[in-house]
Amino acid sequence: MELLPQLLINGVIFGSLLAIPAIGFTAIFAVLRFPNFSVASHATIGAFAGYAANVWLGLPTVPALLFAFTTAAAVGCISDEIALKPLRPYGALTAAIASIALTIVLENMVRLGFGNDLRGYNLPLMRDWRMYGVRVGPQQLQNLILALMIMTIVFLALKFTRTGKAMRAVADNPELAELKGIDPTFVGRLTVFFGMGLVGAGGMLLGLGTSIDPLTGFRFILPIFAAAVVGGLGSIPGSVIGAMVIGIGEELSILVLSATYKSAVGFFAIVIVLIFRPRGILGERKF
Amino acid sequence: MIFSAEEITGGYSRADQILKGVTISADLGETVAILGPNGAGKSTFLKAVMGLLPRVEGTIYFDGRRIDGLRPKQVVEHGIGFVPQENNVFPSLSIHENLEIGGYLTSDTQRRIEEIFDCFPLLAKRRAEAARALSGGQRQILAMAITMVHASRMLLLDEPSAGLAPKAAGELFETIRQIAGCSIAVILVEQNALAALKTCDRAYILSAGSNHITGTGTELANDPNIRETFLGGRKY
Amino acid sequence: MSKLILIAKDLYREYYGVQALTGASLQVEEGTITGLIGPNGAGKTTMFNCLTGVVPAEKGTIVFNGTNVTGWRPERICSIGMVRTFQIARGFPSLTVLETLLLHGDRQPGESVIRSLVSQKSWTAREQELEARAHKIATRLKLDHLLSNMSSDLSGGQKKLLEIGRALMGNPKLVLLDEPAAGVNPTLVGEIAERILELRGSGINFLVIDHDLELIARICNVVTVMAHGTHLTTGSYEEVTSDPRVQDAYLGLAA
Amino acid sequence: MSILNRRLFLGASAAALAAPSLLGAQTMPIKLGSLTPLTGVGGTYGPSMRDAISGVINQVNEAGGLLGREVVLVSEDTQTSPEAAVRAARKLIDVDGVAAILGTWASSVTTAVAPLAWESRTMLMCVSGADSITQLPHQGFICRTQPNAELQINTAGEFMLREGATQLAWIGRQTPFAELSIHVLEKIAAENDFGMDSLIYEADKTTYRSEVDQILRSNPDFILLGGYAADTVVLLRDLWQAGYEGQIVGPAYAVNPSVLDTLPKDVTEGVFTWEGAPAVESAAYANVQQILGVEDVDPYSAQTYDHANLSILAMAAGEGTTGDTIQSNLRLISQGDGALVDNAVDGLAMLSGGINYSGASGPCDFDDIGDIVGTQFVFKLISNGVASVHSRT
Amino acid sequence: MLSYFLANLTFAGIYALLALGLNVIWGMAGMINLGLAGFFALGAYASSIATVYLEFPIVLGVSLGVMVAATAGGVLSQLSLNLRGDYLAIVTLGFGELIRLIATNETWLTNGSDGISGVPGPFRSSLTPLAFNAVACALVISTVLVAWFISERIRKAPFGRALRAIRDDEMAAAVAGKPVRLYKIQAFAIGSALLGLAGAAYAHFNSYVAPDIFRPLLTIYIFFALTAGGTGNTLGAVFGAVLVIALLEGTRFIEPFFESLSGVQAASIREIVIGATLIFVMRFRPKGIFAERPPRPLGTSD
Repeated sequence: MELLPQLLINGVIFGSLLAIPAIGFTAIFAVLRFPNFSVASHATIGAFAGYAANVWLGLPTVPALLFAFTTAAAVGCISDEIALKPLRPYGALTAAIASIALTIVLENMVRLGFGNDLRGYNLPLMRDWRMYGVRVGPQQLQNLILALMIMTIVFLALKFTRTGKAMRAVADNPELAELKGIDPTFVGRLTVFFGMGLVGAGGMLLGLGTSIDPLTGFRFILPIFAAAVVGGLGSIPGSVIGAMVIGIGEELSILVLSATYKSAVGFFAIVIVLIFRPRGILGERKF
Repeated sequence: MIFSAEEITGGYSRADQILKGVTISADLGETVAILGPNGAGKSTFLKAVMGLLPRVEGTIYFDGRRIDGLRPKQVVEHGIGFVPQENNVFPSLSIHENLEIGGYLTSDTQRRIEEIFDCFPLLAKRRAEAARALSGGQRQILAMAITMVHASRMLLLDEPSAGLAPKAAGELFETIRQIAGCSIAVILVEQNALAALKTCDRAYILSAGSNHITGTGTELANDPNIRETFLGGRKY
Repeated sequence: MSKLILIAKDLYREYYGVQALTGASLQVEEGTITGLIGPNGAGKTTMFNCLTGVVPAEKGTIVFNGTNVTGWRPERICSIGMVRTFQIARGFPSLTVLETLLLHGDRQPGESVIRSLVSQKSWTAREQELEARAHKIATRLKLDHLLSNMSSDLSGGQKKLLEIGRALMGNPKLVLLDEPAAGVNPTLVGEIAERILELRGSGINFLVIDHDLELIARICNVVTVMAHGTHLTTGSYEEVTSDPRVQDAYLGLAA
Repeated sequence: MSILNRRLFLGASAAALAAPSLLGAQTMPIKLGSLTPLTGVGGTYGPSMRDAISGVINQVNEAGGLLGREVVLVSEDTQTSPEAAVRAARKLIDVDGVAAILGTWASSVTTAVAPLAWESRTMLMCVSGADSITQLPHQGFICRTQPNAELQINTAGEFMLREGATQLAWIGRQTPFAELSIHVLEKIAAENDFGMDSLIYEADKTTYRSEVDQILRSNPDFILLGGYAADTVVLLRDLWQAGYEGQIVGPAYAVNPSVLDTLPKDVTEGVFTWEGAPAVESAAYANVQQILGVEDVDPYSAQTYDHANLSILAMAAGEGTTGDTIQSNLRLISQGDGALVDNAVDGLAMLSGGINYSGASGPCDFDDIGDIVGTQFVFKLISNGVASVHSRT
Repeated sequence: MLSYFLANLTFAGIYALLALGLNVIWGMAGMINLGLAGFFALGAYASSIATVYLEFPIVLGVSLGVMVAATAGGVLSQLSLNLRGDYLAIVTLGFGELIRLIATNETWLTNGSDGISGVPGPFRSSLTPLAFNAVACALVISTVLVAWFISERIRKAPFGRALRAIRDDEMAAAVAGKPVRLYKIQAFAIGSALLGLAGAAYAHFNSYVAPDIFRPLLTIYIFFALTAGGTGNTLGAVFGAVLVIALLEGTRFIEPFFESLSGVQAASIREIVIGATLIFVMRFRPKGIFAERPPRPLGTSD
């Protein structure tokens, strides 16, 4: 039990990293009304774009992160326009399944270009700080701060900017939004841009602590989806809470069960949450 | 006449032409009712005006300019607003935010919102609450208020009284009369024919996608033949 | 006083954070059409939901045709003869009109997994009976030319008629109609009223929610008024509409 | 099934098998199959394994081919999935009619493909370490160049003893060797009165911070890693960040050059690796270096280089082009008193005098069930991001 | 070549069984099941354990596999009755992963990641590989025919109609007197039984089961098959399965056209082609190649 505070901190750090792509996934779900599983490949694309910026161009973390954001956002928009948009009228599941096919295509495009080798960012690594018997990594802390900053920006933008409000309006009632002069196609594109951008940035943040390969994004898709569902699909604060539940839940699971069942415990958490709140913690409130 | 639609035909798909030649006009400060049996194309006509139908033929003039073939956004920019029958508010946005979205394309949104809050103290009082907290009648009022933020010249209402209790419906028609008083053209589609005829200046009765009878509200309300055929031969 | 077919007593139910029913009571007499009116938000639809088991009441009892059905699941309540329609016609988009009617038939051996797998013979006879009945009902409701259309392709008024049709397929004792006239043009409302009166003649009881007072006045023997989640008054149409409380809360005549 | 039908099937099968061999015995190229993981979890390893095989075949063809015929590589991807691998293997066996399938990596893939191989009398050479593989009833159609798990772990355990360990720990992912590894280390610890702690983690996680916290509670001074490259990268980072000061030893396939490249030098400083000693000094090793164009050859690529050489030489020795030829001549050319050769081109030239192939991964001698024997191990110490030889067994 | 063809026809048959199972659960009753691989694994493991460790005859093993999968399906759907759409998706997805984790870690039962080898195939020891493939192919195809028959029976019976009604609108179906929970559990169990049957067939054909076989990619392929073929359509399910196998296998033969590329690049191009083809099929036949149509009425009067 002396591990408890440490595990909590580990969980919060993991959860906050998970929250970024989960927000992107949720925003796209809220506005376009389908689970876009191609977040897996976009996280990978973001991670590789960040890698290219960092290792090839020698950029530090934050500019590399912006590069990751932009690249994933652009790829997201283009691939959505070509592959998914024409299928959306045929229902959420058709679009969702097409997005899995899209993931296979994009992941292998990354593989085609970069091969399967593991790659690491060119960033100095520091030992963890120890305080009061718990340890926190400076890098993890930096990632946590970046994640919190991104989240704050997202919330402020949604709450106070004209475009943010337009996004929420489309998420809430797309037909009515159109009647108020909001172009839902434009808002859809914008959401894909920012959503996939966040996913890409999240992919890079997650990759910073590990190494990246074409499967990087695929490893996150289950926790991302789980976080979005636990929080309440379509609710952005919910996705952050969901990410925390999954992050902390997985880390704490080590106290009770063999570490080999880590993700299973995450799923037990989901089942328990859903038994008591069948529509997720915050319910399906949009934003 | 600031608004005139001539011989409108169209529908949701090529095979399904609901409108087969509808002609309707309206002027500022006037309330016009569109009545008729189910499937006559009343609501479809409103959607045609708003640019929500894929194919529309015929001409629509507003303030001397053609607005047929425009996208909804461009129609809204002419100061025209549409209140759908259902799902006409943004439930998870606050009332204030609902009105802000109403003024998405309007320049002096904040001023107009304050004016509307003056008109509807109920909304002003609950401006921070989410719209889903409102009751059915209040929601209809909000829906009209949202539209009024940008619809400075013409308001299209699709069955505003549907599902409302007589008292709430009465209040609603009162509001509509007030709105028309501020030199806005109001076109409303109604099932509640008698109440609509009492409220409106002129009325059109559509049948099977084209004009059937036109006249003033009182004329039509008092014509026994019309009562018999179109209003179900009923009296209050 | 003749036999009471439905007795609902002191129902409580919260709905989306709002206390929709606060001790509401209701009775339906055998051989009548009972109207249920009241302002928006009075809890009328929630009352229907509780009666049919869709949203179980938190407190209170419901006795239908002598059986205590409190807490029963919707399909069980339906199976003993209380069926309902919905305010916004809830169609089954992937069922044809005929299938929608057949679906609502009572006693369907073909819905048993074993029978549907093992022996087609065991259910075809019943299916044919139901088909014949569906044709009859469709003809009566003037939907017979639409039987092979998808139910989602019907117009609003036709959907309302189909709602009534499907309520009849189950050989009900009591039909709960939720706003049968809403969104229907006056001519068709007249027709719907005729059908309802006709059906009462054949021994079916009705409980009707509607804001169309003309319709209520025309078909209902008894009218119950609800307000704020509870029972306000009951009586004949004239009695309740002349009640000042009803005028104030519902009709808006007092102002 | 009636006798008639059965005869029909047998007849059809005989015809199907006979037709191509009669038709093209003299002109058709000889096909070898490579079945490595090009995508999926094993994707880090598969591509260079395949390239090593392809390099050998090119060299043989340039030197005039095998038995006067061209050798062709047919390469398929296991996708690191037994399900996909089985379909790929069937294609190699039934469509291409390869004599041997080389380079299966994951133990589950090898086990899945194995029955197809022995039933169709196709040789299967793998780099999988699970002990159970060679215990299958494979009639000599399986051999592996990877030392079996028990041997590997024992060697590593003894190494830790020599380096002065007193408190052992094993941390790795769930593989066919995980429990065996723990079992072997526990035995060693018990014999020497050491402490020993172990933790099996779930693969494909992005952080192992909590797992590291857990395993460090027993204050180990020597940790043995049991993962593959993708998770080992994460784990090494997390161990370093947690301030772990003790020693680490990891399998060379997990702490491979790409991992060293990926991680900051501080993190891998002082980490030991061990592997079945590739003959680094040998010409074979230099040959692989040249084929792949890399300085450090990973143990798997070295092994598949040997797979290709062994199967080509065995076919030449038996003057046949089938799996049977390889099966019955493998040991003839890989062990014994013949002249030592380190590549197929030389071996083909010297074949008549008897040869003993010794390749890039070691001497390549096999026991009766196809396990490699006499493997020498080499331990390397990583310093400044480069692994250099520390000791050998 | 013939042997390869027969083997792939067998795989296509196994995929078709999976697609038919999914069609009952998702196509007919509208419940998303992303845990296909888990039910497939249950059938495969149950039958393997029974025939290898307990030395049951194959028929008994297969029946056990079917029963275990059906029971698990029934229990899982019972537990998640209140969940709809995407929420059910994540629970079933989790279930699939849980089964794989159990198969990996509970070595005493499943032999861990080593897997269970030597699962007996019908007459395998006395036949040549080609003849065995032919036998297996014939057996699997007849099983598919049985599963087809079952699916069509369900679809045409009032039970199938009730399932479609539940898929469209649960509440309205309940008010129509349908025991929604019971029907959903039954549909899930029947579908899971088919999934388990596919798993058992796979185990006995392949003679080996291991956790790695049951990765989520398999589930994805089956969803591709059903979506491309036509959700809710029995013929579509089978056709889609054949299409997916044809695509998976057919793309092997494009590699020679990319001579200059490395193995990884060729492999990735192959997967790009697979993914892109599916997107194209969906783009041009969004409701599947064979769209769902309501069954014809028995017809007393028309």
